[in-house]
Amino acid sequence: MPVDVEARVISNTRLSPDYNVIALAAPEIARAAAPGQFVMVKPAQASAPLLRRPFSVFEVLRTNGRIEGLTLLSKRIGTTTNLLFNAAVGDVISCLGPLGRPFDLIDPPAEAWMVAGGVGLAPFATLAEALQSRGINVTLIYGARTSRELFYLDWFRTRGVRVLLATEDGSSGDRGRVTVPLERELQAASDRNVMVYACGPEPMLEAVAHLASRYGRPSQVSVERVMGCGLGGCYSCVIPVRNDNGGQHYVRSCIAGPVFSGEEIVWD
Amino acid sequence: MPVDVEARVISNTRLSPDYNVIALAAPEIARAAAPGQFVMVKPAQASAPLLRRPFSVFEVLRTNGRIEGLTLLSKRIGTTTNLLFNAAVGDVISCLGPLGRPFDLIDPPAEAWMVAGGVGLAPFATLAEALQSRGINVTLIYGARTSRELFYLDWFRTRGVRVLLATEDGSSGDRGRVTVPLERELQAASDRNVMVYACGPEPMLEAVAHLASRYGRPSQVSVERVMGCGLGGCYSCVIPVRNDNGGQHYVRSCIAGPVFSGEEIVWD
Amino acid sequence: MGLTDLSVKIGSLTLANPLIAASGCFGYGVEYAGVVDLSHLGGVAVKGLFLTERQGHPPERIVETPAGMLNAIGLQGIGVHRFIKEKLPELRERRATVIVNICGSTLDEYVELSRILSDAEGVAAIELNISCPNIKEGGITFGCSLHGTFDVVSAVRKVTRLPIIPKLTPNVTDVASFAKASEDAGADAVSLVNTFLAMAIDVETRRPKLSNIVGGLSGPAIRPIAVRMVYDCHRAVKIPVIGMGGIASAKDVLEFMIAGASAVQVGTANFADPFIWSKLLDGITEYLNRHHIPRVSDLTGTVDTGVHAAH
Amino acid sequence: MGLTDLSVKIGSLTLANPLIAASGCFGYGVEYAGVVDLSHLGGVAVKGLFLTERQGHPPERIVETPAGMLNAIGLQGIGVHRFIKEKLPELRERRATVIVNICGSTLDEYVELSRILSDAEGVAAIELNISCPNIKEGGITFGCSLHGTFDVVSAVRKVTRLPIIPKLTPNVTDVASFAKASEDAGADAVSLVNTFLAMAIDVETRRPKLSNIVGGLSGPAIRPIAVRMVYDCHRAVKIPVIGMGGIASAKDVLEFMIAGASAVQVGTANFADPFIWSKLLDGITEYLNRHHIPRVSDLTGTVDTGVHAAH
Ligand SMILES: Cc1cc2nc3c(=O)[nH]c(=O)nc-3n(C[C@H](O)[C@H](O)[C@H](O)COP(=O)(O)OP(=O)(O)OC[C@H]3O[C@@H](n4cnc5c(N)ncnc54)[C@H](O)[C@@H]3O)c2cc1C
Ligand SMILES: Cc1cc2nc3c(=O)[nH]c(=O)nc-3n(C[C@H](O)[C@H](O)[C@H](O)COP(=O)(O)OP(=O)(O)OC[C@H]3O[C@@H](n4cnc5c(N)ncnc54)[C@H](O)[C@@H]3O)c2cc1C
Ligand SMILES: Cc1cc2nc3c(=O)[nH]c(=O)nc-3n(C[C@H](O)[C@H](O)[C@H](O)COP(=O)(O)O)c2cc1C
Ligand SMILES: Cc1cc2nc3c(=O)[nH]c(=O)nc-3n(C[C@H](O)[C@H](O)[C@H](O)COP(=O)(O)O)c2cc1C
Ligand code: FES
Ligand code: FES
Repeated sequence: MPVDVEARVISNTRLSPDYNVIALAAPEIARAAAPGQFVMVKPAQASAPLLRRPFSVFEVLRTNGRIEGLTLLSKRIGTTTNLLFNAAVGDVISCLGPLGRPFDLIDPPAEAWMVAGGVGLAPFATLAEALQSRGINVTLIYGARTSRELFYLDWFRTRGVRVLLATEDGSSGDRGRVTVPLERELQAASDRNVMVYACGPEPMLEAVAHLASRYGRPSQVSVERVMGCGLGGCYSCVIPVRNDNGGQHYVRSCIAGPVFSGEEIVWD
Repeated sequence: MPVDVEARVISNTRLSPDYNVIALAAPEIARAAAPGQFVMVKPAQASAPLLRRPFSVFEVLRTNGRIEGLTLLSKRIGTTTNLLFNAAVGDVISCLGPLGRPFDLIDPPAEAWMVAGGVGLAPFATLAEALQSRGINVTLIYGARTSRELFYLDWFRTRGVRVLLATEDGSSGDRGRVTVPLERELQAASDRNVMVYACGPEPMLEAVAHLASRYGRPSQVSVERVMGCGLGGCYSCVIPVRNDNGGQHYVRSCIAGPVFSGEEIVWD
Repeated sequence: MGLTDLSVKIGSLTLANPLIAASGCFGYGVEYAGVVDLSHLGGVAVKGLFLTERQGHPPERIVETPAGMLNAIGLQGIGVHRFIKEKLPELRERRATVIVNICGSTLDEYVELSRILSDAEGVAAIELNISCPNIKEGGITFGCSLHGTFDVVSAVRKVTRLPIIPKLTPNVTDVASFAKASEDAGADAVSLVNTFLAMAIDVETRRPKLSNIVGGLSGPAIRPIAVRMVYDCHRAVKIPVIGMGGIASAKDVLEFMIAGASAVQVGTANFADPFIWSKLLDGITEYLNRHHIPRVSDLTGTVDTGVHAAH
Repeated sequence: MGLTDLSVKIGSLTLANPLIAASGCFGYGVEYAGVVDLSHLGGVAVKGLFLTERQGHPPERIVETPAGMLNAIGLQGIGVHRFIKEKLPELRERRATVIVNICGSTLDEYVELSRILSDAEGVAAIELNISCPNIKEGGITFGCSLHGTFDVVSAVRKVTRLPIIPKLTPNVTDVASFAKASEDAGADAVSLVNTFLAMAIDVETRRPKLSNIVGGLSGPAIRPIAVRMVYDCHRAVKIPVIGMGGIASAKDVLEFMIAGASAVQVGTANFADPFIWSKLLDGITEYLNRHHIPRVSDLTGTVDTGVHAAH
């Protein structure tokens, strides 16, 4: 059951000229959210934009074990993300959630590789925690344009997540896309039981899903479609998936997803 | 020549749950403004409202004689006035001005009576200063619903302005409208040369204009019409004035006014 | 408070209150069962249905515009048969007042759809979508022709006793004449407005922002036009007018009713706030109490143009 | 930067750039001489003129709506004779490219106005306002009838060599057919859109917010509809299309041109920002440079719908 919370901004940390992490007092949502789920947000005071925008739950905030809220990792690209970037402590953000189908969690001895492109890092903080609490070995394969756009590395490392990096300019880790370290790992780990989780731009997801299936590994990808409602009401967020009969049809990624099996999706 | 200034909020003082005085760093406008002129404002960040709103220049801000900006006295009634009420120091307010026809200043030995209803006080701070610098005796006749909505009394008194009050609930000055003290003064001052200046709700302006002309006194009233542009472009702000031939026609109060002779206007 | 009567009548149908979820903006209703008690709504107009399943248009299907949005969903849907089998039972169970929005490529399809729905249990009314601007075959040819409108309504009238509500397009010169044609053909009510045919272009790529090139504009942006059209239609016909277009607050509901609507639909605003319904009901009730108006239906068409007409 | 060619052609008329101040939103032009160098504008469309003076409607004449505004000014104006005597000399002196927007109650009035203006010095073009939604006699009867449009344009064509630009109303089913009728009758260009007939009601008093009951909707709210109409008209006619409706940024200007406009007009946005013109020009120039487009006129109608049509 999603709820709508008029959440106060607890803190807003700028990570770069475009990225910020905003903490919101929405404990009801934080408590109920499973890794991979999202919230639909709208700055309460602003009359524009008209529609909410989807954001993954990044972290669940705890003080002395009590859940206080959640954070969003946001990259500035337009109206809402600019408002989030500039939000002040105390501002109110309407926050509807949790929404969508979360990641399927695996069981040991399988291990988890989380492949993140850019702001696609967002769902993996909570996923890492959930997997680790089941005793899963977790690797983060994380790419960005440059090392200055790689965030929260220590967060993952101190929690024992193995971190592999790729940057397009070679300033950290492999030069190139995230598929470079991913393929190397897939080649090296042919004997291990691996679930590939991915979140990032769609071309990346497609490449990751193809690589995974080429190496016989299952994958779960979290897609980002333009969403009008997040609840299955508008049919804006559709993505083509395979039919049983070999054809394809559109499903609403807000309720059938945002997480899909990589094999399910019909890539362009 | 009006200019458009992206003015930073220097301070914002709440006078009551509905009234505030906001100081804006628009020295270009403050320098050029004559008493009775107005500015068209729009909070820069907000996408709504679409149109600017007119506000009288309330005070001219000086530090060591240097003009630093201006203030607006605002009463909350809708979108823009709410944004002004809640504006934070450092916010940007687009401020276009100075606009409109100012009050005609009189010469001694005439004296000036400024009649203000509610937020209609706004143009009279600068008018009082301008008149006093010409050696004019100034009286403020000021009415509101209750004494809690009478502001800046000390400001006027310390400058030697005689202040007469009226409140609807009788909590300060005369019980009733501002016309009560005004009429008493008009009766008492039959031998003196007086210009009546007025600003406030239109029924008040009408009553004041009628009283003044009944007692043979000239009046100048500042009217408040809904304004779309403030520059004569839209023809929204019209008010009927008398023709030479006894008829009437609409004039644009943003450029022919907002100050008119009380005799000119055709009251409803 | 409890004494306020929020019920309204649409022909033989009584709605618990004037608030209907607009077609295409509320899925098949069941999607919202987790956030709204469907029986608390005046009605639920489900997503437009054809006889058979439809894929709809490829993404992008929506784009936000100033105080509005464009959509070109292309009526993706499961078809009337699956609807009756898969969705209607749950809607019935949740005691929703179900208004089925139907679309056809031909007059016969509207007739066939209406016949099928008349035999289904739990359908309260049929809304004839002759106004979808996004697909050529979505009845817009009927909706833009007075004869077409008259013909499709008359033909459906012959096969069903369910209330029929033609949904009118605003993309015409004189919408009131379409309301009149609907009334003459036996409609129980008319609903309006559907969306305005519109377009947005990405100037960097010079491509339309919607895959379908054009789409339908909805949301607060269109409200003043929609209110005017409801006002026009209310004066032209005796049957009830169901108003919509940009309703986002109780004040907006009241504005439409005062202009002439007997009930209203809410579309786009539900996307931004799925919990809007109780807020709207509270606002309406507060207004009625404050103005000592016992029945919300007393508001319909009470706009006071008298003093102004004198000018 | 200096190599960018911003000029556009409207029939025989060359404008310095595609930006025209929209009629009714810029007074008679002279009001803005203090804030804008009028010779820097592509053109100035002056407030709609009748043969004689007009009072217009009583206040309230405007009301703001979501991302838009309604107006019912009622064409208050000084009449063509006073305009020529009192305003045109100053416009001439300031080297404004003057487009005179004219309104008549009868076909003969349009003809008479055009004849008078043809003899006046300093008029660059005539815009035929056959689309004002706010007054019964404002030519809207011509603007909503294909015959009416054809007749008034043909009649004016006979008496003037000035470029004639019928201004079309969006309140019709198929605006492109009106563009075609205008072209067939000899128009040099068409301009669109005028405002959408709309209404707002104060729910507390239940009175219309405008004294005239209904008014015309303008501003960003209508932009997507206007862009679509410009797109439709551009494909229907060979004469230039002048686009407008909610333009408030350089991006919006470009969107209209890419959709099919040869020039644009800016109305409502000028109220909010009278200094908008140089910002628009800067933005257009920046875009053209970034995309290596030498002439702004190269943009007209270049919307790329190809890939999408493939679906
Ligand atoms: C399930 C889900 C989870 C997401 N999680 C996050 C997250 O954790 N952090 C984050 O920063 N972003 C996330 N996104 C993307 C985020 O929703 C968009 O960045 C946001 O909608 C942009 O809104 P805006 O108002 O800032 O931009 P707008 O002003 O709406 O748009 C700016 C431009 O970006 C395009 N655009 C709009 N939406 C998207 C989109 N979904 N993807 C790509 N381009 C788009 C528009 O077409 C437009 O051209 C997620 C998206 C989905 C669907
Ligand atoms: C020349 C001039 C000088 C002014 N000086 C001041 C001033 O110094 N301080 C101040 O507080 N106000 C002043 N006003 C009034 C001020 O412009 C309005 O209060 C303001 O436009 C309201 O804007 P809003 O967005 O807050 O309200 P909106 O949301 O626009 O409107 C709220 C309601 O108020 C009504 N309304 C809108 N404009 C006016 C108006 N001008 N008068 C009465 N009702 C209106 C609307 O119809 C609406 O119902 C002045 C007006 C004029 C014309
Ligand atoms: C995404 C979307 C899908 C729609 N689908 C339909 C539909 O299937 N059938 C229909 O009659 N109207 C459809 N409409 C139109 C709405 O029912 C409504 O008429 C319109 O959106 C105006 O109301 P609003 O401004 O409250 O949204 C749709 C609107 C939107 C925004
Ligand atoms: C206050 C106002 C007055 C107008 N007066 C006229 C007019 O006299 N003649 C005319 O053809 N159009 C008139 N219009 C319509 C505009 O010229 C323009 O077509 C319309 O406003 C859409 O453009 P915009 O959204 O940029 O304002 C008027 C519009 C407004 C807002
Ligand atoms: S976002 Fe509305 S259906 Fe998915
Ligand atoms: S406010 Fe526009 S003409 Fe006066």
